Amino acid sequence: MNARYGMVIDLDRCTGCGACMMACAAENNVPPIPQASTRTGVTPMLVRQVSNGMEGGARREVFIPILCMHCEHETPCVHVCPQQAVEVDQATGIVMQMPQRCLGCRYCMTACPYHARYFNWWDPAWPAGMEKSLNPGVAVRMRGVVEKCNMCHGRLHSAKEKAAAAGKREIDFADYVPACVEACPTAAIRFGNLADENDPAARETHSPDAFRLLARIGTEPKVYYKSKEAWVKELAESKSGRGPEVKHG
Amino acid sequence: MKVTRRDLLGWSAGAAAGLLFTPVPWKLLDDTSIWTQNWRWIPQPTRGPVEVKQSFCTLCPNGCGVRVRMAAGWPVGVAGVASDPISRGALCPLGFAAQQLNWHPQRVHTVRHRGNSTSWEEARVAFAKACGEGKIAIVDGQPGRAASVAMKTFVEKRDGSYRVALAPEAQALAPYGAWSGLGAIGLGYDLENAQTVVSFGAPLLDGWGAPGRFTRLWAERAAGMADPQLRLIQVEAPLSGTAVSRTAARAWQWVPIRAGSEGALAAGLARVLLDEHLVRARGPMPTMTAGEAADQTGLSGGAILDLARTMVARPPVVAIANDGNPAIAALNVVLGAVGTRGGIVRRSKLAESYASADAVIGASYGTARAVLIDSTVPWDFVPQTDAEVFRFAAWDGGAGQADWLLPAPGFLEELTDVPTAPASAIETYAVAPSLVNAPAEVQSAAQFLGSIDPAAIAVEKIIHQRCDDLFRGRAGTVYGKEATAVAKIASAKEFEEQLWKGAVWVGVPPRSGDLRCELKEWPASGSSGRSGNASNANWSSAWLAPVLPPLASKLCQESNLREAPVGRKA
Amino acid sequence: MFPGIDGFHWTISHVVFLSLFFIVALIILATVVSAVWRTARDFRMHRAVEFCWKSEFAELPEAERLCRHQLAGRVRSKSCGNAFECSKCSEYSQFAVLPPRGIVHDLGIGYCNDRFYHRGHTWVGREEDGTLSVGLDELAERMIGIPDSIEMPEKGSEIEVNGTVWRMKKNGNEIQVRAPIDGTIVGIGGPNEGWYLKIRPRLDANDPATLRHLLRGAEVHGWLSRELERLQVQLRPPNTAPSLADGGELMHGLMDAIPEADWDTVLADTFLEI
Amino acid sequence: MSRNALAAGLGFAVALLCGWVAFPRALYVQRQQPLEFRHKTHAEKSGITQCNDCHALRDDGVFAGLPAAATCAACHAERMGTSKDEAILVDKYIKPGQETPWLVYSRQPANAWFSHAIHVRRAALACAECHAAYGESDTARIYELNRISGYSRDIWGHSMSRLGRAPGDGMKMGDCEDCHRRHKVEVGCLGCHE
Amino acid sequence: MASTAMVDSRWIARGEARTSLPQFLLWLAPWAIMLALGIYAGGRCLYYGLNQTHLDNRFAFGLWIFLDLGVIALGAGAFFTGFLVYILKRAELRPILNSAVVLGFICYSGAVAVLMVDVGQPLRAWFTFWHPNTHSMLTEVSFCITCYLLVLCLEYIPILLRNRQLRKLPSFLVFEHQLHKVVPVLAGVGTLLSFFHQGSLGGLYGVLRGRPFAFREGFFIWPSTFFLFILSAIAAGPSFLMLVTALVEKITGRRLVPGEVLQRLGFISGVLLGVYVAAKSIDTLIWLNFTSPAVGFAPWQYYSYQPFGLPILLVEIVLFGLLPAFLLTYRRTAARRGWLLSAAALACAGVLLNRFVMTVQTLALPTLAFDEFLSYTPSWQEVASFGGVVAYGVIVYSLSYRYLPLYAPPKGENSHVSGN
Repeated sequence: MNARYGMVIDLDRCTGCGACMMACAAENNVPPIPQASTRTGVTPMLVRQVSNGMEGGARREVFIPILCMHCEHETPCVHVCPQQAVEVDQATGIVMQMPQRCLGCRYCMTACPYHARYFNWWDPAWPAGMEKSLNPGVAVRMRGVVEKCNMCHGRLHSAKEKAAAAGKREIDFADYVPACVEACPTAAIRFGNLADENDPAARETHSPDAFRLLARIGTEPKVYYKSKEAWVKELAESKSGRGPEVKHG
Repeated sequence: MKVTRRDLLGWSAGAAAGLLFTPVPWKLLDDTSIWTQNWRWIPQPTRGPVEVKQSFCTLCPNGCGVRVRMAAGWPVGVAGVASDPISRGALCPLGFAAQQLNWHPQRVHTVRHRGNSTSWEEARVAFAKACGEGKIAIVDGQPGRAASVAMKTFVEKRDGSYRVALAPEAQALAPYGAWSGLGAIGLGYDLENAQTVVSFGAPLLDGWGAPGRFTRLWAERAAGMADPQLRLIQVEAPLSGTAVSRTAARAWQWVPIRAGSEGALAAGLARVLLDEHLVRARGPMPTMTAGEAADQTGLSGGAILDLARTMVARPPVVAIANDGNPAIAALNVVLGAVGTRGGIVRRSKLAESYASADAVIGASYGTARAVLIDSTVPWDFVPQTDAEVFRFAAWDGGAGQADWLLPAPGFLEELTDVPTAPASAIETYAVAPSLVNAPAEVQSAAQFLGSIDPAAIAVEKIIHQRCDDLFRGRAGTVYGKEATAVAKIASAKEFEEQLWKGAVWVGVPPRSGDLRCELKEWPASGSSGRSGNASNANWSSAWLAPVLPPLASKLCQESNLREAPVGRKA
Repeated sequence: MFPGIDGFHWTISHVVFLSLFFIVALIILATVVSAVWRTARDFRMHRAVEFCWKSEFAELPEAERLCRHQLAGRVRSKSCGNAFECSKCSEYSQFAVLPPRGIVHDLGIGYCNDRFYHRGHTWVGREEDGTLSVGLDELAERMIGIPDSIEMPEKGSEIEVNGTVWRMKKNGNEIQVRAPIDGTIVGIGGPNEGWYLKIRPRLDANDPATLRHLLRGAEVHGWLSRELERLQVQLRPPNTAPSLADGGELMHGLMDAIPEADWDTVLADTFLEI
Repeated sequence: MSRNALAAGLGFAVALLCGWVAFPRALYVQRQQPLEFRHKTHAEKSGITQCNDCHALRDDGVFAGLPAAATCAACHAERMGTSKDEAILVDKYIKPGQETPWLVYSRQPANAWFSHAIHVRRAALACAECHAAYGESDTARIYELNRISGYSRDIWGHSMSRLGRAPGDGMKMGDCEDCHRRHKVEVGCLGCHE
Repeated sequence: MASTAMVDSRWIARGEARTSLPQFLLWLAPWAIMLALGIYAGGRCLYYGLNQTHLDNRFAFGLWIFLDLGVIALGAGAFFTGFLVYILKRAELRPILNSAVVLGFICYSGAVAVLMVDVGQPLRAWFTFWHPNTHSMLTEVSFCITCYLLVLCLEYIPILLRNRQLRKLPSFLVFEHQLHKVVPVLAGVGTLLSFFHQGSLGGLYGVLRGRPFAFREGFFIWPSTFFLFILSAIAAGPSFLMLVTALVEKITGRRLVPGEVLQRLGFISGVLLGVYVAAKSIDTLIWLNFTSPAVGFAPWQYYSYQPFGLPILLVEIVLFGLLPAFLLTYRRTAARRGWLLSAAALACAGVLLNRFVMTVQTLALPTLAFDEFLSYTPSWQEVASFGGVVAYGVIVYSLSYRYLPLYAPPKGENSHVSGN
């Protein structure tokens, strides 16, 4: 039985603290590049702040964590990659980016409607000695390749290994929790196997409040969002930038 | 025979063809690509056994439990501890990158005297000399630790004074301390039992108290609910332009007022509450009329009335200030939120009393010969004194404000204990063992004092002593893997062991009525230290370490989510 | 790319795409290989020189491509279409005439009636021992005078008609002399011997095909007179009208005498280079 | 023509010579192990017969790799024999508490993830299937470092053509794939990459 | 110096009047500097990485990709002329064939060079061939462009070997001759390859369902842009050829090809342009009314961001499309050199604008509701490399013109056709 790992992110619970971004960057050994900017950085998990454009007491703001949506169908990046550096893993449904195979043509980045892919514009570097604090479970990406959220597959590896060592075939799901999910202080991100109907995450995807970004493009993302606020749901179906104005940092 | 041009041509043609039948082109192609995948100059994670250890993050007074992934003896990942009753498994974003801090470029590595590096011996001699010559003061940032005791005893033995730089949450509690004559320590907000919370600019969802405490409460009882069991009302001026703070954005209701008019609104509300008999007449009547309040805050009189009604609609209600603004404290008195369930409560029996460090400032303590500032004191605390300043710090917050800069232990490099978090309603105690060997050149303030006064008691001893006392007290519960009543624990040794393994002792819930504030007339709206704006006080500025982990700077740099706090660039 | 390599799938698209690619690659390869192979074959079958000559002949100026019969005045105007291979020429036989003997001096430069002249200004003479001697004709000799250097082929090496047989340098100009006939070199001479090469022809010296393509008698006269005209035109000092056809005696060491002339062109036209 | 052929043939031969003989020598630099280790001797003398007696799996399933000096110290705290290699081990590494800087023949790039637990415990593969019969060898081979890629020659395998290699000779991705194909194991890229 | 000049003159075909060596060098100098600068800039990008550019995560493609698309479209003249001459036996176009081949060679080699700088890991570029993903348009492009560049080299060699000195080596001359005989085959292959990669370049954008501005429904596996790109390329190619020829004639002050050839080219170009514009208009209408709304994007909003307003679309279709198409085909205007050339210029501008819009506007437009509309200005390194490619083209072309028989097809052509 193949799994289809996915997430349901409850936007009503998100306070935009950024813990998920930090945990993600730390887990995946993302380098802190001094020259990087909002447009050249590497943020596999990126929380964006959007408002309903109102003034005064009527104003509402929502924080939307954007990560790879792990599209199920017509996965845009997979189809465009010239050398199979991206593939949808059969066993997990994870859309996998292989930095070692990537030649850095960035075609996948132009293909991704969610801008969830990032290019390593610089050589990875840390302040002297800080490489000792790197996570041994994840290899550092070299300059000139594209990367994105791989659903903390490093943790999946250790879970597999642990299971194998214990003589089990299936991993203990408790051993495999992506860093952002683990980090969220309000437990706004629910991670689970969407193929398993009993999985709480899978059940939440059917809730009336659940929605996906740009669903009409037909890429069937495996990352769902959830909100009770109508205006937030409207954000999902882009009106080509005619959505609520954006907070510029 | 002569080699002709034609021969060379033929030769090279043959050679070219021949090369294709050797490994040369293919192997080179393969190796160069492997080379590009493993460039030598790319840092690689250290190989070695991976283990997970528990301790507490002491970078701010809240002391959240942390689960630290260690590879080859170095911390490589930090996560919350779900079983920890203080943090409830949550950490502030900075915590998740804290493992980087000990390698921070601004880490203090050498003893520095007015900028020039010198030795510990020099510092010791200088401080001993100062002790001999006159009065000394010690400023502590996280009172109630074993180290605090050591410092306190040291300084009192020499008839000096022990002062504390208050965390913002504690500052807000100062007025109650003054009015009740108990001192700010030992007071807290009983948020767990509140139904309506009116925050006057306190960043409740963005770095107020232990990150896990209110956010979890809010997520469970308020987030996304049309009619939440916990109503969060955020009174706050809009940020620059039309943007609002995180707390205001996510609050059940946001009341935008003019910046700095919190006190006026509080008075106005109190006035309305009393005039309209929305509360049993209690406490002083503000001189300010609702009309005046409306003018100052920019709200309509009706809006203030509605707000007042909403506040009392769902008791218990408590108002939370972001500073020591007495008007808001007085509002709580009027609301009857002082000393009652779901309001401001007195938690402490054990707590030591102390004076606020602000007293160090100015003539009142101008006579000090030397001031020693512990590494737990926020970097932006600058004593206005001509005394000789000895500053302990793991990271250089910039500027040689201190005569002496003394390298202190960094993240998880020092054994310490974790007393109750400020603003907590219940007393807690935990032990934070050090997981990383501190570099040879660092010393904590307590160690430093110990090296001057042989009679001083070591931190380990004090912790041991405290565990003993707590065990004898027989009260409270220990939250380890599972919760165990202290009464059920066999021996002090076992109790202590549990704490060393990362368990947290949690005291008994406060009794209402322990705290009384008698207030004759409405207090003059005290000048608020910080402008009551949540954006100014959030995790990145309330956080004590003067530097951000590089990843935090990255977050500020590579997303629009947060502005980098001034002077915290990594 | 190939079965067994990561990323190869036995899917229609994959197979179709790759087979298309390989077909194209093969075609390209095949074209190159065939070109190379045919080149090699041309050399193997001694057709290279002949072929070069043909392609260059086609690019020679019209004036250099006249039929021998026009030179001899037997026809009004006819330019050669066979690259001077008279044995291949259908109309050759009808004009076949034997030349008179003796040395003629009617153009101010001499030529021998019993010698056969190549348009590259070499002559071929019969020797008693059945070999043929090859030399530069008088016009060429007078033009060059004493060459600065001569690079002769080795004894015994094969030469092919119209191929370059020896090289001479004069005042920085390289002169490639075309071989008048096919054969093997049996003797090396030089300017002083009066002959440059002794050749054993590939066919018998008396075989008509050996010498048929060369000029004799009247043809030589016509040809030389045209050559002299050309020289006069080419060597005249700038902006003067062309002088008359019999522009006096052709001096020795012309190249030294008129260094400023465009010798590159002159030599090329003289020795049939393009 | 024949002369041309001669020239071409000469060039061809020279290229072959350089490519097959000179090139490998130029590409790989030879390194000595810090000391001579004898698997065979250990097996015979100390009765350590199982690989995982020294190369063990940790409880969390992670492979411990080469034994730490501490493990050696269990027997070699003091010199037991007269061999100079043991002397080096004891005096240079164990006594000062230094780890022995072994050169690992099968060290893979950081981006390649391999779980011994999965292959040994679950798939029950014999060590020799990947590591050849090195366990029976009685010498520490010369370690050949690829100047360009920076990895051991064992990864490519000892035959430059990669043809007719002994089983366990060569540890390139292709070799893993072949084995997976043989055992009908489907793993995506991230099955083995980090 | 004199002797150098003498040696130099030896390399120029006899009887061809060429400017003096010093003058020629003077002409080359500025281009050489430009090229050197470009190489330096490209070198920086390779050494320090692409942080040298102003590309970013949203603008993953920029000036360089636009350059590639542009030159490859303009270079289409090469394969198309070859196709006309060898396959359709339009002998009258033979005079510009050599020039077309050299232009094609320049465009494609330049494009490939820039691509190698543009990718983050050039040393792994061969992975595309070793582990190809045949679903990707980019794979098709890489394969075809590589093969076609090879073909162009092979077509270039015969021209090269006709140089006066090189041809003195019998082996070269014979090889040139033999190669020349198989060129028609190469022309055929080239046509096939070009057809596909010109199309795939269009497909590159047409398949981006994540970018509703570029996404197009299509026929079989090919989106409509696939065919539009082919059409626009073969329409603009001849115009570009014409422009270059005219330019060279202007610079050298010599009439190189008979006027009819240019007119013929212009006519072909015009007709194809007309067809293209018609097809493009239909495609745009379908996209605006069906494709785009289907994925929830109100089409007019693509044009609500300046400077990419509706005018751009109109300019592309009318000013750079219909107008030149008319001017090129209408006898009266086509007869006038001035009209002819300016029309050709418009046609080229049209195809360039189209490539620009497909590259830049596609990336600038937001997809998510809370995206910004982004713009980007290339860094000096990008511009310099761009200039480097242009300079490279000018230099190669000048050298070829000076030393190779670009416009004078060998008098002995017949001997080639008949063979020996």
